[in-house]
Amino acid sequence: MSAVTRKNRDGRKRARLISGKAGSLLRIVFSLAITFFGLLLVTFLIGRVLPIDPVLAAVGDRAPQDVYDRVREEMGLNLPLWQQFFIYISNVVQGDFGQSVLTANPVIEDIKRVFPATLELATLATFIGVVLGIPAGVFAAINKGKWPDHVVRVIGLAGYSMPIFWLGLMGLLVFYMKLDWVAGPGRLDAFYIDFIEPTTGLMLIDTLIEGDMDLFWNAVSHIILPASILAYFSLAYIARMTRSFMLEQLSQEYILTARVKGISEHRIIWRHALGNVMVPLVTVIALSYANLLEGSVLTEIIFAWPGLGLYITNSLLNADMNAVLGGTVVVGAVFIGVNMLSDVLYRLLDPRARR
Amino acid sequence: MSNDPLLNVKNLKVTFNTPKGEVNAVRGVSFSLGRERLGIVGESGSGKSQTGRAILGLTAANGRITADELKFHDVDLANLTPKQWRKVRGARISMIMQDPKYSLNPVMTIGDQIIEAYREHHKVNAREARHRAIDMLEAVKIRDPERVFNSYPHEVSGGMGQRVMIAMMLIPEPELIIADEPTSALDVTVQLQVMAILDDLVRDRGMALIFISHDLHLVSSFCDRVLVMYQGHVVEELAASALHEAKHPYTKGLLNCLPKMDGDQSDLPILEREASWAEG
Amino acid sequence: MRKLIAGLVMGTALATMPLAAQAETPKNALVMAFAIDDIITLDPAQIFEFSGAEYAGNTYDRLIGFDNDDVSKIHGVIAESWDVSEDGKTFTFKIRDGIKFASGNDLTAEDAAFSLQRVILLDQSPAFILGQFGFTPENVKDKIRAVDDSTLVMEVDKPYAPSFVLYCLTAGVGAVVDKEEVLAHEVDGDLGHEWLKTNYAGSGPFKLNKWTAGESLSLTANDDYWDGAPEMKRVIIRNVKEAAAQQLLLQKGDIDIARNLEADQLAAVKDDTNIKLLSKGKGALWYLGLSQKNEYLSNPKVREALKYLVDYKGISETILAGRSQIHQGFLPEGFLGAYNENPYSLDIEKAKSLLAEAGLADGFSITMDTRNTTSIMAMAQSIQATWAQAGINLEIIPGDGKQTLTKYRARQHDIYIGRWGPDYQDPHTNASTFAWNPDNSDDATAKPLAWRNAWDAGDLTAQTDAATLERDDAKRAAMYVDLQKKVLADGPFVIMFQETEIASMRGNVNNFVLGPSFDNNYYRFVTKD
Amino acid sequence: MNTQTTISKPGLKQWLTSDTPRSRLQAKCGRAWLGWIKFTENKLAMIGLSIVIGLILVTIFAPLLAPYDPLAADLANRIQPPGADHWFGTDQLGRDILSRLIYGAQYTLLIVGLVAITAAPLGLLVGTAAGFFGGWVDATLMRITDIFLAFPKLILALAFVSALGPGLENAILAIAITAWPPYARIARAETITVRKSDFIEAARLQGTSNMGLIIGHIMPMCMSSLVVRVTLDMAGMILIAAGLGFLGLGAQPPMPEWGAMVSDGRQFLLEQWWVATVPGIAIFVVSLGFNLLGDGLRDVLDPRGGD
Repeated sequence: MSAVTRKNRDGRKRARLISGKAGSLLRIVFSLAITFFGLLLVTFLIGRVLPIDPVLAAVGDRAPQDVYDRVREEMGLNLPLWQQFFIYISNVVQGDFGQSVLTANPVIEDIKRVFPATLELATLATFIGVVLGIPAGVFAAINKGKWPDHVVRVIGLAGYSMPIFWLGLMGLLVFYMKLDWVAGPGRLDAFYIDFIEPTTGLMLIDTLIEGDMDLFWNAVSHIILPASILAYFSLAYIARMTRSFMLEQLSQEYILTARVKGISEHRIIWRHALGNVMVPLVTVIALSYANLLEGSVLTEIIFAWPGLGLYITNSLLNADMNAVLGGTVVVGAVFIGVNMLSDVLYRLLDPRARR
Repeated sequence: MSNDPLLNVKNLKVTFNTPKGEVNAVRGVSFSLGRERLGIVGESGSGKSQTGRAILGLTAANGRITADELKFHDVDLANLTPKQWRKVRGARISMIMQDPKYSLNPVMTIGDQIIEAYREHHKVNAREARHRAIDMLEAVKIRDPERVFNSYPHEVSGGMGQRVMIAMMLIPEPELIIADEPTSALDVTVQLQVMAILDDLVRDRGMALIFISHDLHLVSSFCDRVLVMYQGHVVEELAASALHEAKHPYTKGLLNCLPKMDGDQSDLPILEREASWAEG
Repeated sequence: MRKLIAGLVMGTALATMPLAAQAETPKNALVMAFAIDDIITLDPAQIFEFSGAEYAGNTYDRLIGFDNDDVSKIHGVIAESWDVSEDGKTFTFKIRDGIKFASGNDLTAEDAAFSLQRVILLDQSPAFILGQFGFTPENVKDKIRAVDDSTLVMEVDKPYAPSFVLYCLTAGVGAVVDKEEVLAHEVDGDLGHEWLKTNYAGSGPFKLNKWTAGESLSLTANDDYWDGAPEMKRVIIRNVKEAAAQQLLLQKGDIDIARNLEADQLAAVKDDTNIKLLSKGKGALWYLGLSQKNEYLSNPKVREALKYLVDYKGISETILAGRSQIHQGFLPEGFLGAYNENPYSLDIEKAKSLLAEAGLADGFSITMDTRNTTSIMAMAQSIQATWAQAGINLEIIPGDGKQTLTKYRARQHDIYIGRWGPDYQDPHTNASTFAWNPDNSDDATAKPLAWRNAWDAGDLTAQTDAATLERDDAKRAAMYVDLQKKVLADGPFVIMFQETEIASMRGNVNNFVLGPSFDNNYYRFVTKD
Repeated sequence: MNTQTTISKPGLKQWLTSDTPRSRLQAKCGRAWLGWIKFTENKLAMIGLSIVIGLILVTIFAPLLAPYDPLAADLANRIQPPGADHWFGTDQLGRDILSRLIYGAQYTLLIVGLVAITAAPLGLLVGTAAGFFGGWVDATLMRITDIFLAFPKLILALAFVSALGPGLENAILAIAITAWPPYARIARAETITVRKSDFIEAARLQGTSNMGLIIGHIMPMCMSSLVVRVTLDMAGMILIAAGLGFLGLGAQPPMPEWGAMVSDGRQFLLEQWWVATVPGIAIFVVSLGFNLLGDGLRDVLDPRGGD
């Protein structure tokens, strides 16, 4: 079996693992249900073995014992584990993810608020990563072994090796503090915070809907640094994968065929080779996008970015398990959703995968 | 056999740098080619394919080509810029590759790939190009050219794929076609059909052909002249009609390798090799 | 290709450049960075967190208050005046006229009575502050009642020291809510609790504009405030956890006040001429809790030795630089009866001889549960280093706040390094946790700090109770001094520092007020140049 | 290389590069030799290798290299700038940063080492079993793998660290728990491609048990891509450990773990930048080293590339 077909097969298999064998819808739904059930069960169990008392988040350290006991009972924590889980699952099936102790809001409401923040950041970061990463990877591949290759490689590997929290702080120090190019932590200047009513929750879009260009540019100036820093990591990954896929494609016979036809090198690389590179690359981009969508906790902490990662982490450290479980469902859904999307794109890009 | 020399090759050498050291794939091959059909025969590793690729300047990056002379008409193939090469490749010299499974771009439709080959060298509009491509698919005896035109390579059989390959390589009407094992990836039953199609087209359009193969008999039945290569050298050159006159023991060995249906040999002969043959 | 990349890089850079233009915050708005993610509710009957208390302090009025600079001076707020009956069991408050809630409703004694009753009826975490005077859900409607629109009567069960009762009413649970508004949002008899968790029904100088948990809190001025409208029309508090990030925002002028700078950021902004610092001693104490379940720590000699083994001066001057003062009594300075002598200092030889007397000349190994924040971790490591000099091998077990706390509350620690803030301004709040432990068994119903450290406080429990009934302030103070000395000598606590809160602000911000507790940090007087 | 010349002057290279090896050993050595040659040609990979070797040497000789006791606090001399006494300055407790860095190397090595030897075999076992047996075994194991894969890594690690209690060992375990699913995927994919091979059939016909087949024949086939992947992941493991340290849930103080050191230093990054920057750079250099090494190894062992 040739390398190329083997890789494609692997990629497809990967996509299929999530979406279930191309078969009955029922089967897909069933396997999704199992995955979600597993996710919830594992999260639930983690929550219950955490040596953190969930009641503390609700009543604080200094509540008298009787208040503590009553709240504990209200939270259902005195029931046997299986019963707690059963109650939780049956609520979830009815679309009720419960209330967060920390925010006093329904978990669904919280997620509607924090997920768009992460979505916006992840999407912009992935966009930058793709726009810069693919050309960089191609550029490296066609100059294999020469200095541009080394430069791209080292820059890429550096991206893999950089502690992100450190890079984030340095970024703030240089671009915000010293150079004054971008705005600081947060999604908007603090003063603007309640000028905007969330419609989509995506600040860049909401500000445009309001038609307030000052606010829009303010949002841009806030998102650009964290997005660029996250983009660096996805850029590193995408460039590196592009390079290696590209090298592999460039050694394929059809490239030779194209050369024999007298086609320009430009077209060979960008049309022929890249057309094939995109097939496995879609999975790579999807994976990196999914990772970002899960919320980059450290970046969110440093940039005071109220996203999903921060929300789950915070809830976890307070044993606010409804919030953690809800967040985990979102993460799982995102993971599965992005994989399905990449499966669809895969089929669009690779005629061999179409039926 | 026409005598005006289309291609002149003198002392062609192809050397590769590998972790094991230098490997000499082609070690001084010389021949000249008119508007004829030349066969190059040898085992794998004999340098026959590298000879073909060297003519198109498509030796891999770690390889080096040297030659006393490497001329196509009056074009010095040894010293072409990438831009000049693109005027030669496809338009004047083309090559048919071994396995359509790998040599066709899997994510482009067959039609697009053929049109691309044509339009690279002919300034025509899209409709005209499409028209030509369909004609060409018909010319390689594809029954439903419209469907094949819109198909992807994986959707057609190996034999069909190779016909597509032929159509694609012949459509810009090159003067010289190099066919590198064009049928060895195909089922035996379709091998001859494909060869016949290629042969007809080459004949009709007055193209020259270099047919590279390991199969001496096949080569001899489609070619005028045969070069036998062994370890980068041409060990013997003979007219296709005079195979039986082969003198070199290697050539004889190749001939005997094929079991004859009417033969009375009880054992298959083993191909003999001697180090001295490689000295050239 | 190269052009393309260069173009994109340039494009990105150019696109961001003009964004830099940075306006100062508006003159009539106060923008603050503050770690407010501890807020879990906005209902004053439930609020028991630092930032929540600050919110309530600025948005709700209480019956009475005290002077930030001299807490012994209690003054009326909503109550114009009050009387205490002869037997000390009936408090009568005269409610000020003409106060309106943000809703426009008039504030009457009925609202005040309802608010106090509500605290007892909802029985949330801080309810005990009132509950300790004998109020129960069953009797509270009789014991606290409005006689008429301007008279509130409150009957307590014992002749407590009046200062004790009054100080408790200055706490957050004393906030007066708009009865009509709250009951309009009542669901299933919850007295509007679910609604008030995220909404507002008060009469304070500021009203709630919007609270986004974990993100921001914004307030708008109450222009009709009876005691003068605030100059700041908006107050925006952005939740920023990282001290370094707060420093950046402050130095850039994106915010007016940074609330959580730590020692090193403070040292850095000190030299910035655009920034000034405001500090105020708070009630919170830093201490080590020594579990008496541990065989070494239950030895009084060891406890004493450990009190000699903290580099009080070094930690205070470097790690906590400016944010604390050395304080070893369990009542913070400023409280009635606070004992401000600090008998212990780092003395390794003394500690060694005490350990030798305890038969532990070779030292021992022990663990300490430690919150993983910068200052606590640094303190713990300093302690680790000094203890090592006396042969004690201290293993630090880091954990997140709730995690270490869970272990501490379950009495599973050896040593816990913690911070304790008083719940209200009366000395009983700390005495009842450091020196009071009626039942030292594992399943006790009252679980003060003494219980958490499995310390049988003996006679001190009774003395603490007695102090609440002493109606002479001077005598009462003396009783607390005595209690503190006893805890200091024998107790399972190495009390080290009293916290100082520092607000770092831009030079043009004036009259920001820090009080002894977060309830008394006021925004209403702020002006900007 | 001088050992080789002394062993057999004339023939070692020929022996290694022979086209017709006479024994399995010779063939293996020959392949290894070619790989090594290819590897040494890759300058970046050699840099990576030197960094990793450097890390190992620093770990071994830490007591000789470190100028100070890495744990000795000296509050009077806290956050000193780099200078003659303290090349990289001192931290918030006045400890010598260089010495802490040198002693910290062993924790970094320990983290990557232990994660690699826990996560890789676990992934290998799950993946080969799933791929080999197929059917419901495959479905079950892969579903479990998916579930773990669908968790955000750092959060999963965080949850496990919280559940297990803090400390280096638990951090390592938590990272291992998050690290194995991709290995299972790789091993499964490899297993599926080889399980129908003739040589597996041949071994089966000779009566080799399933367990024997998996351990003796299939696992070795998965090794090279797994080794490459693990090496490349080591950088990520260092970063996750550092992330846990940054969140205060990694190594226990006063252990000079680099991530915790960055976290300690981040409070004064703006003025006393070296406190966080020096260990930050150390993390960066070492993970870069592992990345370069892994990249080079992949070129040699797994020329197909890919992720």
